[in-house]
Order: sequence, then C-alpha cells, then structure tokens
Amino acid sequence: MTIHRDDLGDKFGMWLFIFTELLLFGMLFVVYAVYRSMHPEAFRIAAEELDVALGTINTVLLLISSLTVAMSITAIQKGNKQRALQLLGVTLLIAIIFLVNKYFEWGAKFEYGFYPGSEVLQELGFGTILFFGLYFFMTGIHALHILIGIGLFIYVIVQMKNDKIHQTDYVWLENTGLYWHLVDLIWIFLFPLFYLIH
Amino acid sequence: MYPLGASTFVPGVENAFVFILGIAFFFLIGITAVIIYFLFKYNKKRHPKPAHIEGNNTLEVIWTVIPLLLVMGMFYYGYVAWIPMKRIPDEGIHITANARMWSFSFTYEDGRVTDKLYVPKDTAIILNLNARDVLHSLYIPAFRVKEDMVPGLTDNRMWFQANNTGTFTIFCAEYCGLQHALMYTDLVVMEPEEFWEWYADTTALAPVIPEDANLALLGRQVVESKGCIACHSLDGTVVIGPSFLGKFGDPVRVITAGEEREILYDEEYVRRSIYDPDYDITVGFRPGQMLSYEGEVSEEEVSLIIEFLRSLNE
Amino acid sequence: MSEEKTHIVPYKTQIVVLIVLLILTALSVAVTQLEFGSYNTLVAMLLAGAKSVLVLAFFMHLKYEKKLFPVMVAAVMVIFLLVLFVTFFDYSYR
Amino acid sequence: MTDNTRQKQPSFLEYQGRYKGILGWILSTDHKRIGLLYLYTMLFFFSVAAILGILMKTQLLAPGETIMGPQTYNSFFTLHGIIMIFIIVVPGLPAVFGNFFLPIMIGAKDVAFPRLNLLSWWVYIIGILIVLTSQFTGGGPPDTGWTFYAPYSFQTPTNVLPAVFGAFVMGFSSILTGINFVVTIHRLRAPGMSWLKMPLFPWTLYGTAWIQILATPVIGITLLLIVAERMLGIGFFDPALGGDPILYQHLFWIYSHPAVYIMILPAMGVISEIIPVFSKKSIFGYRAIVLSTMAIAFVGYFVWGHHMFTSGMSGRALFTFSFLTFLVAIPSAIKVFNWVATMHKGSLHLHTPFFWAVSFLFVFMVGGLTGLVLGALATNVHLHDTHFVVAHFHFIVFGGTGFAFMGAIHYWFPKMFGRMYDAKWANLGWGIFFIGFLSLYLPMFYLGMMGMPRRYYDYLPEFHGPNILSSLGAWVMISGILIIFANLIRSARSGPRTSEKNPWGGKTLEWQVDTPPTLENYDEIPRVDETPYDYRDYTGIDNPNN
Repeated sequence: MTIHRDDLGDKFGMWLFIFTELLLFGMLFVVYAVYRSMHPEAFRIAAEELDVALGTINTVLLLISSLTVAMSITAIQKGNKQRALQLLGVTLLIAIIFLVNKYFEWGAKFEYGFYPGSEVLQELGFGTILFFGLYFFMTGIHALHILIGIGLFIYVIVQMKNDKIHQTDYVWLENTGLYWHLVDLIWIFLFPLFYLIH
Repeated sequence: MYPLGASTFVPGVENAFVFILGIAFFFLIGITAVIIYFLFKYNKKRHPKPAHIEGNNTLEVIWTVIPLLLVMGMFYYGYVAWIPMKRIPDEGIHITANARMWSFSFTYEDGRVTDKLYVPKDTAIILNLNARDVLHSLYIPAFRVKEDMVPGLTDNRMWFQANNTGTFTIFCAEYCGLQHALMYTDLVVMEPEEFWEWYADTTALAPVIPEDANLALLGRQVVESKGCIACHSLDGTVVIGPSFLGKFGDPVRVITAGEEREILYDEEYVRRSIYDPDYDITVGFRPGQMLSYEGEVSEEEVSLIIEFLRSLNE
Repeated sequence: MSEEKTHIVPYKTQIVVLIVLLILTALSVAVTQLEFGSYNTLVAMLLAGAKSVLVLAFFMHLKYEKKLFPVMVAAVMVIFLLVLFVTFFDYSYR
Repeated sequence: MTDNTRQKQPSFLEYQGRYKGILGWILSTDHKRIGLLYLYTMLFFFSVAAILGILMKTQLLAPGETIMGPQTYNSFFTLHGIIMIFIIVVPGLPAVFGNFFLPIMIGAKDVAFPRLNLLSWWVYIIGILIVLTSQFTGGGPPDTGWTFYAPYSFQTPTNVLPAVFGAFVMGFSSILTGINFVVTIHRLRAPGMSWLKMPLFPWTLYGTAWIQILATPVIGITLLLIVAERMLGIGFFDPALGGDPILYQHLFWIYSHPAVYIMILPAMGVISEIIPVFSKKSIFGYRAIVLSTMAIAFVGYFVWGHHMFTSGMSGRALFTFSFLTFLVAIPSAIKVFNWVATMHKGSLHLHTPFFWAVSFLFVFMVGGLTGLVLGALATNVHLHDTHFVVAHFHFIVFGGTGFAFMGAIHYWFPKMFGRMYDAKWANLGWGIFFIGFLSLYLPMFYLGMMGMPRRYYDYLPEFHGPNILSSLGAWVMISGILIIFANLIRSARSGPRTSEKNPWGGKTLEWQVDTPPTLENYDEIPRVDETPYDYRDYTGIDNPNN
C-alpha cells in the first residue's frame, strides 16, 4: 500500500470527531436546560454551593493551557522544537493541576454529602438532586476528556522527542490541539452554567 | 374493519382514516399498476432501444407540490380530529386510573376502588392517569383513545365520552415488563340511570361488612380487584411471586436482610408482605418485584385477604 | 499532498486573544455576581458564546482554514440549537 | 482501465499480505475485505435474529402459552431488536457495500483512513461481544425491548447493563465509519468527478455518514445516562428522584429517528443504482434525488417526536412534530416518482437485482404510506404501540433496507466474488420471500387497526385469525431466505467463475475495474468527465453473456 498522506483530510476527520463530541455534550446541555426550566429556584440555590473561586481558577488554567497548545503549534511550524516541547510540558502540567483542583472540589462535595444517591441530597428535594447529578455527570465526563487529553499530550511529546512530529509533519500535534481546545470550549459553557448563574 | 366505535371521538378519527387511507390506496394501486404496465410495455423484448431522458423540472415541481398539498390535508384532518381529545372539559366524572405492574385499578370520587372501569353513557369521563412503577399506557381501541401513564408526571389526564353501552377492552399499550400482555381489563359503559344506581350502592365498599357476609369471598374480591392475581396464582403455578394456594399456617423459608430463615406463613407475615414486600423474600424469588400497597389496601382489606388465604387451605 | 500552504499564527495574536478571553471571564464572573434576574443567564451565555468564538477562530485556526470548516461548525451549532428549540416545544407548554 | 502489458496486481481475494489465512482478513485494512468481514458478521447475526423472530411468531400462532413463557418472549423481542437494529440495519448497507464500493465508485484506492476502518470493525465486534454477555450472565437476558425505556430499564432485575453498554460501543463503530466516509468523499473523489457527477449510492452514503456523525453521539450519551442511572442512581430519568422519563424518550428518539434514515438512505442509493442499469436509461431527475437525499437527512433530524405522540408531551409539541413529519414524507415521495419515471421508456432487463428493486418500490410505498397514517395525530393515537406500528417499521426497515440489501448483494455479487450465482434459484428465492413477507406483515396492519398492542406474548381470542396467517407467512418467508442464502453461499464457494468486468452493463466506475477488484482497485486513478448513468451509447444489443 502506497503511503498516502493528507494532512487536511486528517484535520477534517478530527473536526468531524469534534462535532460528535459537541453533540454528546450538547445533549447533556439539553438535559440541563430541561431540568433548569423545571426547577429554576432549586438550581439557583444549589449553584451557590459551588466554589466560584475554584471554578474561576480552573477556567483561567484551561484558557492558558489552550494558549500554550496553540503556541506550541506555532513553534513547531517555525521549526523551534525545543520551545514546542516546553509549551507542551506546561500544558500537560496545567491539565494535571486542573484535575487536582477537581479532585479537591469533588472531595469537598462528598464530605458534605453532596453526591448522587446521598441522604443529604434526598432531603433537599428534586431540583437539588438533579443539579448535583448533572454537576457530577457533566464535570465527570469533562474530567474524563481531560484524562484522555493528558494521554494524548504524553504521546505527542514522546513522538516529538523522537522527531516523528516535526516542522513538516505535525498533524498529530494539530489534532491534539484541536481536541484540547474542544475540552476548553466545553468548560467555557460548563463554568457559567454551574458556578456563575444564580 | 375496526372494533365497534363507541365514543364521541370516533367520527373524527374515522374521517382522518378514510382521507389518509383513501389517498394512500389510490397512490399505492396507481403506482403499482404503472410499474407493472412498464414492466410489460418496456420489457427489453418489446422495447430494445431506451430513450434518453435526464429529467423534467416541471414534472419534479408537480410531484413535489401535489403530494405537499395532500399531506397538508392529511395533517389537517389528523389535527382537527385530535383537538377534542386534548381539550379536556372540567365538567364530568373524575376518576383516577391507577396502573402498576400488571393491573389497572380505578378510584372514584367517593373513594371506591374497582378493577374494571364503570362509566355512564353520554357523560364526560376525565381520567387522572397515575402510574406507580413504570410506564403504562391506557388504551381503549373502541374509543380510539390512548395515553401513556407516566410515573411522576403531574396533570397527566385523558378524557372521553361514550355514546354506546356495552363492555369494551382496556389494554396496556406501553411495554411494562413480564406480564404486559396480560394487563388488560374491561370498560363497562352503562345507561346513566343504571350507573348512578350502581354508584349509590355502597355494599361493595369494604368498611361496611354485613354480619353474615362470607369473608373469604369478600377477600377474594379484594385480591382480584387489587390485581394481586396478576402475579400470585390461585392454582399453584408460579408466575412472578409465590402462588396463594394452600400454604397458610405452614412454615415458609424466606430471606430477610440477606439471611435465610424459616418463619410461619401467618397473619403477620401476610400483612408485612403487603405493606413491606421486600422485607421477607420467599426463597426462589427476586426482591424488587413488588411495590408496597401501603395506602392502597386498607387494614380491613388485609384481614379479608387473610380470610381468603385461610380458605384456600380447606 | 500538502498542497495548502500553512498559515502560521503569530504568538502575539494568540497572547492578545488570551488576554481578551481572560477579560471576558472576569466580566462574566463580575456580572453574574450582580442581580440581573433572568437576564443573568442570557448575559452569561452571550459572554460564553463570545469566548467560544474567539477560541474557535484563533486557537482552532478556523479563521485561517478553508471556508468549508467554519460553515460546518456553524451548521452543527444550528442543528444543535434547533434540537434544543424543538425539545422546548414540549417542556415550555406542558 | 488496465493496460495488458503491465504486471497486474492480484485480486483482493487472493492477495497475500503480511498475514496469512484468517489473520489476513481480520487484520486487513483493505476496504473490500473489511466490507466482507461486515457481511459475514451480519449474515450470521441476521440468522440468529431471524430464528428469534420465527420463534416469536410461532408463539403467537395461538393465544396463550404455546412454545414459550413471557420472560423468554420478552427477552427474545429485546434481543431480536438489538441485533436487527444495532448489529444489522444501522451499520448494514454502509458498512458492507459502502465499504466495498464507495472507494471504487468515486475512483479511490481505499477509504481516507484505512486503519480507522479496520478499527471500526473491531469496535463493532467488541460491542457485539459485550451485548452477547448480557445473555449469559447476571440476572438473565434483558427484557426491556431495544428501546430501553426508562424507568423500566433500570428497574428490571435482568442484565440490562451489558446490552446498553454494548450498544454504546457499537455507536463508536458507526461514528468512525461515518467520519471515514465523509472525509473519503470530500478528499478522494477522482479528478473531474465534481459533486454532481458522483453516483447516487455515494451521495446517499454521504448523507448517511453525516447523520451517523451528528446523531450517534446522542444515543451514546443517552445509553451512558442509563448506565449511570443503574449504577449510581443519578436520577435523571427516575421519577422518584425528580427525573422525567419522557426526557429519556426525547433523547432516545433524537438519535433513533435519524437512525431510521441511516437505515433507509443507503437503501435508496442502492435502488437508484440498480434501476437505471437494468432500465438502460439515465436516472430520471438526478439533481432532485440528490436534493431529496440531503433534505431527508436534514429534516429527519427534527421529527423524532412522532414516536411519542401518546407519551404525555405538550399539545404544542405534538402539533409541531406531526407537521414536520409530513414534510419529511415529501422527499421520499419524490424519489419514488423519479424511480418509476426512470423505468418509463427504458429497456427493462428483468434480472434478479431488478426484481428486488421493483419489489422494494412496492414495500417501500406500503411502508411510507402507512407512515402517513401514523404521522397524523388522531389516527396515531389509535395506532400507536400497536401491531400496525410493528408492520409499518418492518415494511420500511426490513422491506426497505432488507430488500435493498438483497438487491445489492445480487447486483454486486459477481464483482465481489468473481463468481456468478444461479439466477433461477435466486429468482425462486425472491418469489417465495416476497410472498412470505407480505403474508407475514400485512395481517399486522389489520391487527393494529383492531387494537392489538405490540410486545404481547399472548393475546385475546378475537385476534387469532390474522395471527395465524402472519405466523404462516413467517415460515414461508424463512424458506425463501434459506433458498437465497444457500444459493449465495454455494455460489460464492463454487459458482461459475467470471472475470467479466461488467456483466450488467453498468456505467459507474465499479464496473470498469477488474473482477474481482485488485488490491488497490486502480493502477492509475481514472479521470471522470461524464455524469453517471449515461446510456446514450446503448445500442439495444445486449452483450451475449447477458
């Protein structure tokens, strides 16, 4: 089989995959919208349980990591492998910090008994149960995507070290970047919906 | 073709049927005939040299617009016949229809509960739909009405007005588990006078038990009207739960809180099994199959059921 | 087969985009602390929408790709919004 | 077109790659071998699900318990549905014939991502295995129906989780195929083949692939929510925790209605290929067919609510969904008119694939026209969840997709295997199958009108008559299937060899390559300058083998 290379085609495929992810989360946003419309008051009160400061920090972290990925693409395009690797390292680090933050945030919720099926939630009524169900499910799926992203970054870093990804063939990096921006995009909407709107 | 129509909705629905099916048959037969004609006429033996035609925009427009008009007509007929079903009147007899796996029961305004639905002719009947466990659907083919009974959904109502007396079947149309196929009951439409006579007759109500009544027989009525026999047979066959036949007073092996033990099939056991079914699970059966009948079966009715179970031993 | 010449986004543009994104984030946090009632959600969603457009256009290079890509993204968004809209034909009128 | 002096590549069937024997198949990234892998997997599972169907029809031969109890019956129709929908008709035509012929028909050597293509077959197999474990472990075979409606799906003690999870995994396979096809069509069309010179089967695959990409994630997340519901008690669909069971139905049908178009669009594509070839005439209204394909793909996305007319939705939603449903009927009608018009003044060659195509027209019309009855509000209320619906969707999904599948396999068989089947047996099989099909499903329309609900393992005596006819029809139909399968399997192994490139006189590219196709289809990528289906040069004199 002749080697057939089509960077634009690969990117096209990645975009199509991103569309599936958008709709996957999109349906969760539909669920959110429906239950919010049913229990506006409970959602408003439940949202105040979440830590705005922590949420804002995570938002800023993800935005910065989006920048570093985008910059590492520029770096590799310019042939600056060392800088590209450094920027990817920063991104990886930020992704891990995000998860650590999330761990503490979730841990605190569990400590107070705010988790699906807990007795505390049962007392607080339907709206609160649904809010926290959505909160855990949506941020949980999002965190799963962060985990996958970490795996991808490690792969890309290794490949770049071995010069498999370089100035003229960096579509893996580009696609990983696209994926990471998608993770960021989702968070851009999760953040106001859960933390901000009272 | 259909079961006998017996509600005020029937003419409208049938209009829609006739309109849509009429057009459908016209096109089906017409196009099929054309195809068969072509198969003969343009068979390669008779027509070896095909014409070259790429298309015809006028034709495309024609066979877009005409079907569009026709389906809009269908939409219209379907819509107007459906409006009265949604427009639920306030005046009328309000009855709560309860569904649980796998039986219906009907609660009237005076608190009486029946397993069949009794209604008068020419009166609006408004059913409040109430499902205890999973989705069910109340379907009366003769009346052309159907509505899902959704657990947790408030203001889930349907209505109809019968214009014929007789007995009709009510089916459960939404799949609800094991005995879904056996979840049906009767709808009895009576003349209004007859109905009100029946309604005023309170002897059917459990709290007033005449001195000389056969308690076991009344118990049997309770068992039937609450739908117990959908899962507990009277002849020893195992359906969902243990059969009612001949065990009262004997020891029975059950699993309580994960541990197997032997207890007596006595009044206390029966009462607990009705109000807290998952407390003792008879060995060989699965928990979670039965919901509590707390609030649905009164203490008096439990006593009647016990009398009935006792009688099965004899 | 890399017939398309690649467009290199300068670092400076990207950093400016990040700064705008951070400002928008700060803005949405600040705004939602005030009480706007039902406009609260709307404002927050508009700000999030603005942020996502920035990310899509600059970080995800949509601004520099073939026309097809932004068109597809827009179409997917339209389909999603229509689904949401049609769903609420049920929930708004129950 | 190959040049005889050049060293010819081996055919894809004989090619020896890195791996030999079975490994050479299950690890091959050749789109043709992958297509055949799908074909064999589907034929096997189709047989399983068809046997389940026959057993169910036998149970319904008489009221009461005839050969199985309710638990068995309920798990049978669940498994029948899961296999038929998720394993067969959803991947169906795209995975088998799309994989095999899409690259050839647009003049490419393979799909855009061959390894991803192989991966999607493996994901599909893993999904199937997960579904199968549900049958033998835990609380017994699931009994929810393939729709997994909440709240029953998380209350039943049966083993629903693996079935749901398996369907979720198969969704990935579907998405990967979809991505692959869209990129292939965008990037790998032969030089000169502009969008409007692309044959219609690739066009329908294109529409289908977009639906696969945009709708499948919805079922993915929905099934994942059911998993979360069962494992974590998260409460989204549980009324006891404030959830709304109707929301589950929304999400489920947001995927599953477009899924119907995933099933039927490629079938329409196949029919659009077969009819012009056997009419020796250009397809009537190529542009109209392309447009209606894309219109169906788009509008089909917004009509899911017509599965829920009695489920407790608001009146406004019912009105909207009914209206949109009637709109989506139009493009299908346009296609039927175009197909019939293609036959007009053609020179009809009555071979087996054409029989399937013509009978497709009939069953598809029955299915479509009864769909109008179901799309209207008042009539739907009576017919919803009755046997009428069962008959309707079997006419569309089995009649539509199934007939097109049979047509496709009889059409492309010589190209795929380099052998020919026995036409007499094939025609006999078609006849018996067609008669059996009609007597199996037509009585169900009547039963539904009379009010017999679906998913009933037992019924009232008044429904007995039509049920007898229907059960007998099932046995006739299965005899037809046996004849067809026996003929095809025998012919694939030992039928007369043929290396003729173009036995039917087709105009699309797959008829210009070798039979069976070589490893990379083309030595040199062809240039395409004409519209497909141009029969102006047809003289009326058949090639002698035809």
